[in-house]
Amino acid sequence: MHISPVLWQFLVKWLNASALFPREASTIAPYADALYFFLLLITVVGLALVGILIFGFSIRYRKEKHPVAIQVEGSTLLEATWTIIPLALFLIVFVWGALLYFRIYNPPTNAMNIYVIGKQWMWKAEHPGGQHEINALHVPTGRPVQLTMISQDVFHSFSIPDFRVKREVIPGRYSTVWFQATTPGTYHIFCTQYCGTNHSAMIGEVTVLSPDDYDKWTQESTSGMSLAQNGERLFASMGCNACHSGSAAARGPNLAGVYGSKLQLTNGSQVLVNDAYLRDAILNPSQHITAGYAPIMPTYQGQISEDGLIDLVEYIKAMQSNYRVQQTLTTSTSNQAAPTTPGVMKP
Amino acid sequence: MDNAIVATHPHTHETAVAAEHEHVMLPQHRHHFETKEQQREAATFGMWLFLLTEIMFFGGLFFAYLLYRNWYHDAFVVSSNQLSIPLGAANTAILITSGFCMALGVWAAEVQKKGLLVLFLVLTTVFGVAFLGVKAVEYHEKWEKHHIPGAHFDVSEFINPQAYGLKEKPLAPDMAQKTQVFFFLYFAMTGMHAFHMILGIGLLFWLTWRAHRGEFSSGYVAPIENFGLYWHFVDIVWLFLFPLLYLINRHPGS
Amino acid sequence: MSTTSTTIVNLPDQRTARIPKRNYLNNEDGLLSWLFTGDHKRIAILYLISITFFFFIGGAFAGLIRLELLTPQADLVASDTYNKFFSMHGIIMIFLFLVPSVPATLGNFLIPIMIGAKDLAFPKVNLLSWYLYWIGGLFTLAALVLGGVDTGWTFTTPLSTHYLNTHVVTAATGVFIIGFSSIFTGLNFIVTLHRMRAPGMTWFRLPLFCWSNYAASILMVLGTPVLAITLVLVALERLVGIGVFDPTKGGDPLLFQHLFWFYSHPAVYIMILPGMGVISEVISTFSRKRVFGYTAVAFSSVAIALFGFFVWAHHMFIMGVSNYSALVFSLLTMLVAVPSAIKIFNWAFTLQKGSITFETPMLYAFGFLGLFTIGGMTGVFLGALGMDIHLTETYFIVAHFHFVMVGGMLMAFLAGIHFWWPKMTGRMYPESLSKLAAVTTFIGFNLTFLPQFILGYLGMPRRYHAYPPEFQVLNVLSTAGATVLGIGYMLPLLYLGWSLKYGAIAGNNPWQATGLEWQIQSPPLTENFIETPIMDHEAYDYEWLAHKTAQEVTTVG
Amino acid sequence: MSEFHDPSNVVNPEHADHHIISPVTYGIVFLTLLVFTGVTVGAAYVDLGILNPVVALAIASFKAVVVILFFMHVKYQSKLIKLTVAAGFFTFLVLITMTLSDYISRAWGLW
Repeated sequence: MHISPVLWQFLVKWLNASALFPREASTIAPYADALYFFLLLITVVGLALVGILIFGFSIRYRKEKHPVAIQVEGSTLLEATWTIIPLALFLIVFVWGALLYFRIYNPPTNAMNIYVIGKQWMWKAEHPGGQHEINALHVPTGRPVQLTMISQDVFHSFSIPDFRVKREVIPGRYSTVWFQATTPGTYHIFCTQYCGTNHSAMIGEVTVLSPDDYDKWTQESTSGMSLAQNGERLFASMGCNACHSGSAAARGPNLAGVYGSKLQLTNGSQVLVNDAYLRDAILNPSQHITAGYAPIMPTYQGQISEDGLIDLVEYIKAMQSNYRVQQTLTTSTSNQAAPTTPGVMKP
Repeated sequence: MDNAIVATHPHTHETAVAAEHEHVMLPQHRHHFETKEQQREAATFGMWLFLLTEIMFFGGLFFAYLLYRNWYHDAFVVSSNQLSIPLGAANTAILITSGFCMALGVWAAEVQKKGLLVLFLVLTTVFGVAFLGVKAVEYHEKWEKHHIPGAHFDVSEFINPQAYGLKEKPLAPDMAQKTQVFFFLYFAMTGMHAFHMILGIGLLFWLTWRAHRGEFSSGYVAPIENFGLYWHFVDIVWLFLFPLLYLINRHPGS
Repeated sequence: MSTTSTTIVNLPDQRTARIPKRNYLNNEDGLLSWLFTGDHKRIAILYLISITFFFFIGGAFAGLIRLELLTPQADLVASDTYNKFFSMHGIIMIFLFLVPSVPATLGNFLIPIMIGAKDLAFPKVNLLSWYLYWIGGLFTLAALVLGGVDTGWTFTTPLSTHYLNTHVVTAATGVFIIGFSSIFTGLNFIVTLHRMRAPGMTWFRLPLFCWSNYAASILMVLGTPVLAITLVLVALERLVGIGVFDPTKGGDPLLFQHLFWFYSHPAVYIMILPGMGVISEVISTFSRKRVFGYTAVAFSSVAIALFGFFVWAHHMFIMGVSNYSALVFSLLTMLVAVPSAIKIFNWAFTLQKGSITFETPMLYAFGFLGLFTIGGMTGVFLGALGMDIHLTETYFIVAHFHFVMVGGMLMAFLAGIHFWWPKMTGRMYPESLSKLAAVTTFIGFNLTFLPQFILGYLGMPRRYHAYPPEFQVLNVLSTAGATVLGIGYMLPLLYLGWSLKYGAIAGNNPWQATGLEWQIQSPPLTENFIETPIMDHEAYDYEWLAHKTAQEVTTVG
Repeated sequence: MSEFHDPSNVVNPEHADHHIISPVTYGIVFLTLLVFTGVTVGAAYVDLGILNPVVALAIASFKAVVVILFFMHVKYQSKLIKLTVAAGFFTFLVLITMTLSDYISRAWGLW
């Protein structure tokens, strides 16, 4: 028997790639799949029920068998049945889905943080230790990883199907997602929100490494400057240290140890200082004036790139004392470059 | 509704059917209504449904205003102070007067007084045009002050009010940029409103002409009534725009 | 299956049937008499021709999309071109085909007749809405001819406002104008149903087709203007550079999403509800039985319309709406799924104790039941918060809404066209060929879109020009299915066109249905009824029909 | 009822007789509107804190209701029209409240 080579190729491909489900490569994946199978079960049962009713009635009451229709008005009992049972099922699905949602979108507090910037049409990942990746992401197994993501231009969406996680990457605001990879290997990263011409080229690979391999990778691929160090340079070159020097007479509030604290603002509200707050306070300072300070800070909207903002946020995050800020101030007044020696590192 | 209407209602089955057969021979528009009353109510109801779409149309803008006013309250306060309350209040009065004339016009049509109807329609038009005139003056002032959003928009007045002889507190530069959001919404909302006014005035010319020809002098008043609904709706939009844009942002704490 | 022919041949009026001398088609002659007509039936025909035209344009784009996706590489067209394909496919299919499909054609034709009126309340507004449809359609075509638009049908900001260099404003103007066409259609239906009902035609004697169109009309009137203002803002942002949706100027891009989906989610119900009305009519007629639970089906339409306004943010679960409102919107989404389930079971139980035959419309209706069940249930997948994270923006969602829109709505539309074709034209189409088309469509549809569910769960994102090679097999299946589906859609075009001239004369009531529209001549008179009918029986009263037929047989035959 | 031919929907609760409002009523409404315009302008100059917008919007709503009831004849219209008007404002409120529910509860928000 002769099978055309094209068809043969196709059949081979079919057999090799007949996966019906993506791999389960994160701790969340089994939870997502469980709900998926439950929903699939309801669908199949529902479809079977409707099918049996339709075909059963069609055979039993077809015209040859049942030439005269018997008029029936309806039945409150039946109506109630097919109102309440689907409603109950849907409510179960709702609760289950909500639990899963909070599991996926609430990162554990000990998660390691990686920044992701989406832009037309690439993903930039920035590790706090100064590893920069484009359309790639290296993560270790067994550790929760939180991604703090922002877009430089339009809406993007960061999706790793094998981890069952996805989150919109929005311009002007951090969004987060987290996962804990379980199996070493490489997995697809997709941009799933349509973002212009090369939307389908905005893909990448996440490489999951064992903790040892990951440490090796970290050391090999660092750029030599951590994000916080970049931030320190930027902090000095933008002149932030002039006001945020930490001294008692400074015009801006002390930033050492501010991350994670609660701030009292002039408008009377209290805020938790997190990444989003720091970013917004740099861009829209007047809406975030710490109590006791004057609204004199200029806006840096349009002057710092998202990478720069991430560096600054990382720097402020890690800042424990103002010693180096004041050092920088004195050195920069004596017209020297900012120090490049590794200093403040994220714990 | 009280059932007494049934007794007083002039249209009986017989007259309706008689009128009906006449129409089958001579198919003319609106042949499909059986009675005038049915046609009048259908027209009113249709007009109201159209006004519902208008509510939702402006609804989107009102929501945007509500959101950004709360986000950028300080900017909204100072930019709102740039608007002239006397002009706004005068315009409100003008528009209410125009609406009053329109209501009287509807009455004149209903009691079939052709001369009065034409007079009130003309008055409605005059006050409508006056409203647009005042609006044009206000827009012109915004143009001169560089308060029209876009490339020429200038925030220096809000950053450094003393230099312009204003008593406002200066805005931080980032907040001053947000005044553009206010002015954009100001122009979008009043512009959309003015656009409806212009459409309405165009319709008024047409209706005045028809009224002058005596088309509404024999009990057929649906166009006048329905246009009245439209005109009053446009008034109502302004009744909300005036306080939102001119009045409620006068005090920083509000 | 062989009984079907007997239905048509054995009826009293079939053998003696002639095309009536005077009817709405030949009442006046000449193109102008069509273009300036106030007759709802003629406007319905104008709409039918127009939406068919746009359906095949949109379908051609679908074909091109599937052709490109045959191979994993981006090799047929450039990425920009591909993006324009799916954008035009979406804009044309949604705004120019699905939204007006059943209401503007079948609804326009049938609602006045079903309620015993001579026309819609505002015939001129009705004609105006057809012209608006075409003006909007021409703007869309202009955007297409001038070089296309690649925003996707969702016009997402800031992509559409600041990052694309295509004819966004032209296309948005088109959609804006079509929106008003749809508003006027809805407005006309609501007024007509309230004000023009014949004596005795109470609300609960209305055919369910009227109920579902009424519900859809409410959505059209209240939802569409929000889309209109949103598009105005998008156009202003593009043209003048204001920043309501621009984060760099202090705007919020999510506000666009809120306003857009406030219309575009109810729009989904605008599309599907009239189709559900068709299914009620068809299933009742071919099982010769009153629709099971008439009031439940009627009220479920209204419930869908009402709840439809409260669920829009489920399109935004992963876009950063707050967790709390995500919860609320997810819960409400689960509630809106219930009325659809009620309808499905009521239709299934309508068959019980009926006397069922399997004419073409019934086959399409069965197709609808199966496909809509799948489409509806997969909607629950997407409404469940945690599941939505993985499934949204993938081919799963593409498959889901094609099951609802194409599997549901288009099947219902074709069921309706085949059901009322004899009434609209006075002629029958070839029975076996039309059944073949129904089966072909069903098979082709499943082959096209079932693999897409799997693709979606595997993670293939939507709107992808190129994709990883491991997805190819399923994509090839899908493209193969699309070919079959395309043939399934071409067939009716051919044989329905053929039937206009050569089809058997249908007679007044070929299906022995109970609706008022079947009691008048086919094609109807311009004024529909010589005398205003008086409704003295319930909807779907087959005993009344049998009695009436018996009377006619004794007097005439 | 079903046999009674009722082309004008006279016995229909959706029907209301055509009521002609007298110019005197219009005059009173007109004066009310002018007076309240004055009141709302006056209130704007007084610093009432959070109550400023509340007062202004309450007066605006009152004026709108008066216009709707009298100038637009809704007081004398059928229940159907009244319901229609109410439905419009209801949908508007749905748009506002449901969208605000998101903005108010955003953890990152500026509210």
